[in-house]
Amino acid sequence: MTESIPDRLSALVSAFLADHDPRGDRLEFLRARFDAGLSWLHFPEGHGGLGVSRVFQPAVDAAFAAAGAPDNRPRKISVGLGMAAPTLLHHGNEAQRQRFLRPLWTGEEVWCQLFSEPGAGSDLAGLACRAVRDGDGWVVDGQKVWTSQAFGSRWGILLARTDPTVPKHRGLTFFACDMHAPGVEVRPLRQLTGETEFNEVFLTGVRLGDDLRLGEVGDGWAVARTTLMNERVSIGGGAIPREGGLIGVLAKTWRTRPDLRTPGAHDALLRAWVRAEAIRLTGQRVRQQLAAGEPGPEGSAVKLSYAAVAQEITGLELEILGEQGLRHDDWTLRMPGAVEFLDRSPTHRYLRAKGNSIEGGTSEILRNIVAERVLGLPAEPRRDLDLAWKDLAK
Amino acid sequence: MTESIPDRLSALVSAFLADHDPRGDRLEFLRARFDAGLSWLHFPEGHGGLGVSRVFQPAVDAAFAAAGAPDNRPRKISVGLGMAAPTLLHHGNEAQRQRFLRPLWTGEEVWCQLFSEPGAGSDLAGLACRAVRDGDGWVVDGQKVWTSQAFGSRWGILLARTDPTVPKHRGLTFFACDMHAPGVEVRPLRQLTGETEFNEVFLTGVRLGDDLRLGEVGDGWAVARTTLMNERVSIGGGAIPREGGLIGVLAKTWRTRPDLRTPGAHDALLRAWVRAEAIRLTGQRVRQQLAAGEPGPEGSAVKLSYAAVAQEITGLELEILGEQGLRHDDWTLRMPGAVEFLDRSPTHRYLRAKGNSIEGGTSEILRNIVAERVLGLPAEPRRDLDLAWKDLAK
Amino acid sequence: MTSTDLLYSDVDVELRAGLRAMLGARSAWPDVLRRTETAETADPALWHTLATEMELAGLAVPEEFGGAAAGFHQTAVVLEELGRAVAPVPYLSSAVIATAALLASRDAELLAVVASGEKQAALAVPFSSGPAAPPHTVHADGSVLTGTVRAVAGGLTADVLLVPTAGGLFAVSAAEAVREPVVSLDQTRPLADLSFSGAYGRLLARGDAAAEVVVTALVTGAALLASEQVGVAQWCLDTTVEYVRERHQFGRPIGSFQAVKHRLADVWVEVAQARAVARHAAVCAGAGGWEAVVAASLAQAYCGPVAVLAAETCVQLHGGVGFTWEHPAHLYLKRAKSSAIGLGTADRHRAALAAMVDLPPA
Amino acid sequence: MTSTDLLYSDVDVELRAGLRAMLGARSAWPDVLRRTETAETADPALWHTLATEMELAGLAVPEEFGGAAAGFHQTAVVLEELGRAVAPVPYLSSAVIATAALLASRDAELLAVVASGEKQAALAVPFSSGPAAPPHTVHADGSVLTGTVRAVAGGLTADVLLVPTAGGLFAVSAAEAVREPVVSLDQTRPLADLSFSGAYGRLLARGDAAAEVVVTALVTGAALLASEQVGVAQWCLDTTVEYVRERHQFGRPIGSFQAVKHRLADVWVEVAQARAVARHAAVCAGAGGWEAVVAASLAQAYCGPVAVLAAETCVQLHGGVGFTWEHPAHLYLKRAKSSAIGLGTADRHRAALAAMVDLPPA
Repeated sequence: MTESIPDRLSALVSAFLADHDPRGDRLEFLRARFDAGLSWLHFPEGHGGLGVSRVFQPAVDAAFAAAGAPDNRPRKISVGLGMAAPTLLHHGNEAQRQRFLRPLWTGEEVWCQLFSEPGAGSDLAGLACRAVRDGDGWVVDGQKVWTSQAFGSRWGILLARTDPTVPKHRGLTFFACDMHAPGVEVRPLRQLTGETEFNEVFLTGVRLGDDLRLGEVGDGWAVARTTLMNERVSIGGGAIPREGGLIGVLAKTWRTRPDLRTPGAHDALLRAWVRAEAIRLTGQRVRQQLAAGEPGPEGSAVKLSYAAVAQEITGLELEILGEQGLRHDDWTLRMPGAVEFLDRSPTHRYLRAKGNSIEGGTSEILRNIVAERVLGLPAEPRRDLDLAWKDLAK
Repeated sequence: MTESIPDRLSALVSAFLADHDPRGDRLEFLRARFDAGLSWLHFPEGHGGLGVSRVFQPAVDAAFAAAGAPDNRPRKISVGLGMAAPTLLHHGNEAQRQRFLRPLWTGEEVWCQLFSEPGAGSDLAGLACRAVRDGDGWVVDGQKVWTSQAFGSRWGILLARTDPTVPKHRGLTFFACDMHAPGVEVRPLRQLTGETEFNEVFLTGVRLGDDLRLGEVGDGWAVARTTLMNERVSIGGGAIPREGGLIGVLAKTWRTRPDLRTPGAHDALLRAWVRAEAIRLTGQRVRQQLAAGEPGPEGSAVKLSYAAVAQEITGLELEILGEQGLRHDDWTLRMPGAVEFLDRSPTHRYLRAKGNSIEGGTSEILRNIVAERVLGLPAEPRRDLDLAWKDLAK
Repeated sequence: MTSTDLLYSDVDVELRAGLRAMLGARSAWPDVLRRTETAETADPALWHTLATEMELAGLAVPEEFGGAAAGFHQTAVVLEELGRAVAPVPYLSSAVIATAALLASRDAELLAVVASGEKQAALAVPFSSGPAAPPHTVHADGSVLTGTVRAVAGGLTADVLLVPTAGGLFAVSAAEAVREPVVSLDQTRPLADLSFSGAYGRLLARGDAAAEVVVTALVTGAALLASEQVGVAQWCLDTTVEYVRERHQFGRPIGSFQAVKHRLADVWVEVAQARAVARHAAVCAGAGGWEAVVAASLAQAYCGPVAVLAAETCVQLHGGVGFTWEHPAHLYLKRAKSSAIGLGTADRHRAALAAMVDLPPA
Repeated sequence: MTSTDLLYSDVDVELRAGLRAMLGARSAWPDVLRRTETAETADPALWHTLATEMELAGLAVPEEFGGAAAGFHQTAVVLEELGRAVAPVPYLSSAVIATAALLASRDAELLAVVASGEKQAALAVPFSSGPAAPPHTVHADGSVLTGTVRAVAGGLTADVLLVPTAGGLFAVSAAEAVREPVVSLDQTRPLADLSFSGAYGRLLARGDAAAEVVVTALVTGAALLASEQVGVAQWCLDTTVEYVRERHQFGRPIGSFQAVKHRLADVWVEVAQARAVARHAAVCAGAGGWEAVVAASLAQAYCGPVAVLAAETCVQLHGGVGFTWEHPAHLYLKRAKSSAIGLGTADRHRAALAAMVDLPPA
């Protein structure tokens, strides 16, 4: 009788923990866990995994956590885990995987994303950053924007144009950009909240070896699709309880401040509450679908709806607060920590929520995707697909 | 010192009334008024007018009404007055104006509109109804739809395709269609309210003399634009008091039925009330602009908003009514009278209001027009303007 | 609160396929439309097939009472399909609302005949009732009932009427009532005004128990109606998507215009969410308890407006043709709008939620 | 009720052109943005030009008090332009609200110095007050005032504070108050927390008269704020239209995408209607009486949300760049949102309207 996968995994974890002290050297422990294939289970053996389904991951992670083992600070290295790693796995060569995956997973090397540009947001494939062959390497010139954690990153996943004379999707190439290379300059980008969550990255004559190219020359778009598809998968998020998140904050204000209540605000609050609950249940259903191995497109519904309701709730909160809603906490320029969404003033929430319908794909683009890929509606007539990039109106 | 126009008009009306008994034969009186140039003042002399601005029209009409003179039942002949007449004036030849304008204005000959087709609604210029040269006349075959009063009409303004081999806007020709001609068949079209306000008109081998052609062959689109522009002008409507129309009906229900009130419905009612009042004031401003000789595009705002608020109010009314909102008055197929909007059941209002965002140009098309003509936003890329009509995807 | 299972089981999928095929063959929309103009607005043959042959009347009823013991979450699948077909059968009123009342009042005998589909039952309250029980309009003098109830769903064809009075809940033979058909907005769900003048009633429950039976029935109805609304909304979305893919204007399918695409994407989002909410309500309705009441009000606060949005969008994006009698869109519009009033408007359910989740009014 | 004249006169048009040119030269958005990060968030030089050189502080004040006697409907044009420029000057607080209070209390002397622009005045109430007068938080012992008022618009730079108390409305020299600047959402309209501890006040009105003065001032402010909101909304619309015409993605201007076009068409509709509503309120504010109160609440119920919609649309359709500090969109977003709270939220004004037009709550 064959052992079940969960049993086998459980045995592997136990054996590993018997051999490695979870309270010992953090990095040593993480490297060993990677080498044992217990990092990302669905990765192949030799690359931190065992080639089994990712549905078993939560149990393994839980077992390590229960033993007091260090984690790899997944929030801090989310670009690496969510985007760079699958891209390296699918499009990197063996040397690249060996070079990059382990320090990526252990967090020794942080990755950032160098995709968007001032002139290429929704239309990412229209980007202008150039990479020109130079001997056995490349020279990169251009400007990237909306890069989180560019300051602490060792590597960046970079999409650059290597051939402007062909249609836009065909002239791109994908690189791992050395963020320590001369000519890489990072500048914080201030947003309407006053903070800087993101950066601009200026690339001026940056030399990259050809060994940093991922995938074939001109194949950058296909490589980037892998990256972006994995970004979308990771956005779903975990289970939240009723009144988790923004609606809970507003509900609490409502309960504790009877002086602020008005009949009109009451109905608006209830509408938002109902909508937030509908989104929560939809998220629950999405996770059940994933767990059942039947992922559905409803994650897109959650992202669209969440952006709208977050804006609705935070706007309503200010109106309910009245005089207090006119006051901000602090306009000082600073780099925010991980999650300050609920700790800052209501005005900060209101402003920050405006980004929800822009970042990670605007709501407009997402509606296009739903209409075409989910509903099967025909694409608009397009002129930009066949023209050489250099001839496109910009 | 020259006499002012109002004084001169007032004198003309007095003189006319001295010569013609307003209580005498109705038609004789109306014909004489036409011949005196006191019908539509802005029309040229000889065609029922005096070539003066239409701002003087209300005073003249009021003077006739005060004297107890018969009117030409303008509501019944609105297609003739609003659409056919300006088209005849601008594009008809002298013989056509002489033939058609007087009986049109007196109401002796009612006109209907033969533009829309099942396959050509928003895209009117894509219509398929064919008119083929046959000796010194034309033979028309096709189907028209959404024709009001087709049954009582003597003439129809007809847009037909005379050349399918050129781009769609260039192959159209405009006719006055003899509704008594053999091959004209009118069928009532039932709508979701159960009634038939409109008709389908089937044209099968209908022979029309070339003297019924308005404008040049192939110039039909330019002619139709005159027609449609005049339709748009006439949509503005007159002054309404606060709580005139649908919101007044709902407000009355609210005041008289305290048992139906809920807090949520109260805020929804107030939102609708505010919106209705905003529309009313905007309409007032549009009329003031017109009176000042500076017409603005805000009439389009009123049409768009009115359709939305009418649907909102009638939907809310049913919800407030609860049990009564589940009951309809009558599903019998019948042809409604002029204005039954406020006399029928609330369910009828709810259903009929669905037409407000479709008839006279859908709200979608109207938003396009606002975006392009008012805001100056660029047109979408189009493929249908240069292809021969016969080669268009349908 | 553990997470409810919001997915469809294999049995659900099979049930759905069978029903859809049957309804397509037996009650396609032209049949439904034609029937709205006849005297017999409900379809007795279709009911017989559904209730008796397919044995769906007792789907949620335990085996001891002759039911299939499948639970309300499976009844919900039936309602999705009936909504999708705007089927003129009193399934919601008999197999859900009246059945829930009989389950709550533990009337084995009546439950068995209703679960078998042999007889139809209807709770004699206005269809607009909810989420609170409506005021009593029938008076019981011992077991003799007098009074009137307006706009009762399923009241026209029910064999047994379950009549709430201050003196308790009574089962009354329909033969003892005068039934006046209502000219209803939604002719596919016939309503009737019922009058009793000295009708004999058999007492099912009295006092607080009777009140609780009525509330349980209304809550179950509200929870399950949400699935019907999802079915209505899904049909409207699917039909509109199909239409805008085919309909050409300006030389291209109107579904390629971005404003149309975005509007339908928004409807899809709403329907996707309504489905999660309706599934949650159906599962909770089976489990009972406090969360069933919350979930039912949540479902009516959310799903009713979604069905109306989908139906109104369907009419609008069909343009002129959606405004005609000959196109089925209006059947769905009328069903959606009257269902949004049925068993309590979203507004009233929001107010009920406010009380339940401690968000007090001003 | 005769129809109010909702058009702009030739004088209005001229006034607008002059103001727009001046503001463009003296207070372009980079200047405004820079100033939000300085200690002096209001612009004293700009105020001097506006109030004194252009003689606009007394625009609505009769000649007998040294004003231009042009009426509030012309003041509204000034506010449209100040809104359009998110100009950091206390025009609304001094030349409208405080001036309306002084007009109502018929204080000739103070009116004259305020109308001349020589001194700024501010009504010491929270900017969020309205449509009803706020509770008194300052106590008057004879003419000695003690207490605190939070978030007073124009309070930071006013020379004279008009302080409502239960004992009447007092004029207080700003030197007698402790003024704490508020870190406000809208840094272009500085707010201040004011504290009085034994400040001397000169009585302007007492009892019912004092209460009426405050209400008149708040009503006038609400009516005129609507024009500022129209100015904000129009800038947002114009700027977004310009941007989407220039910004290319997918090889075409994003303004050629139908979803963008329709969204902007909808904003245009709202702004067109807000303009009619705001004009009506401004004309009525000059005429006074019952309709002035109705029109002011209507204006805040409608125009506040329109400015927020326009500003939020502006941010969204600018995409990432609209989310940055370096683009002016956020100045307008912050002004729009705080103005929607200022002088009473739309919600509170709807409730006020309900009472005025006999649409009682449940």
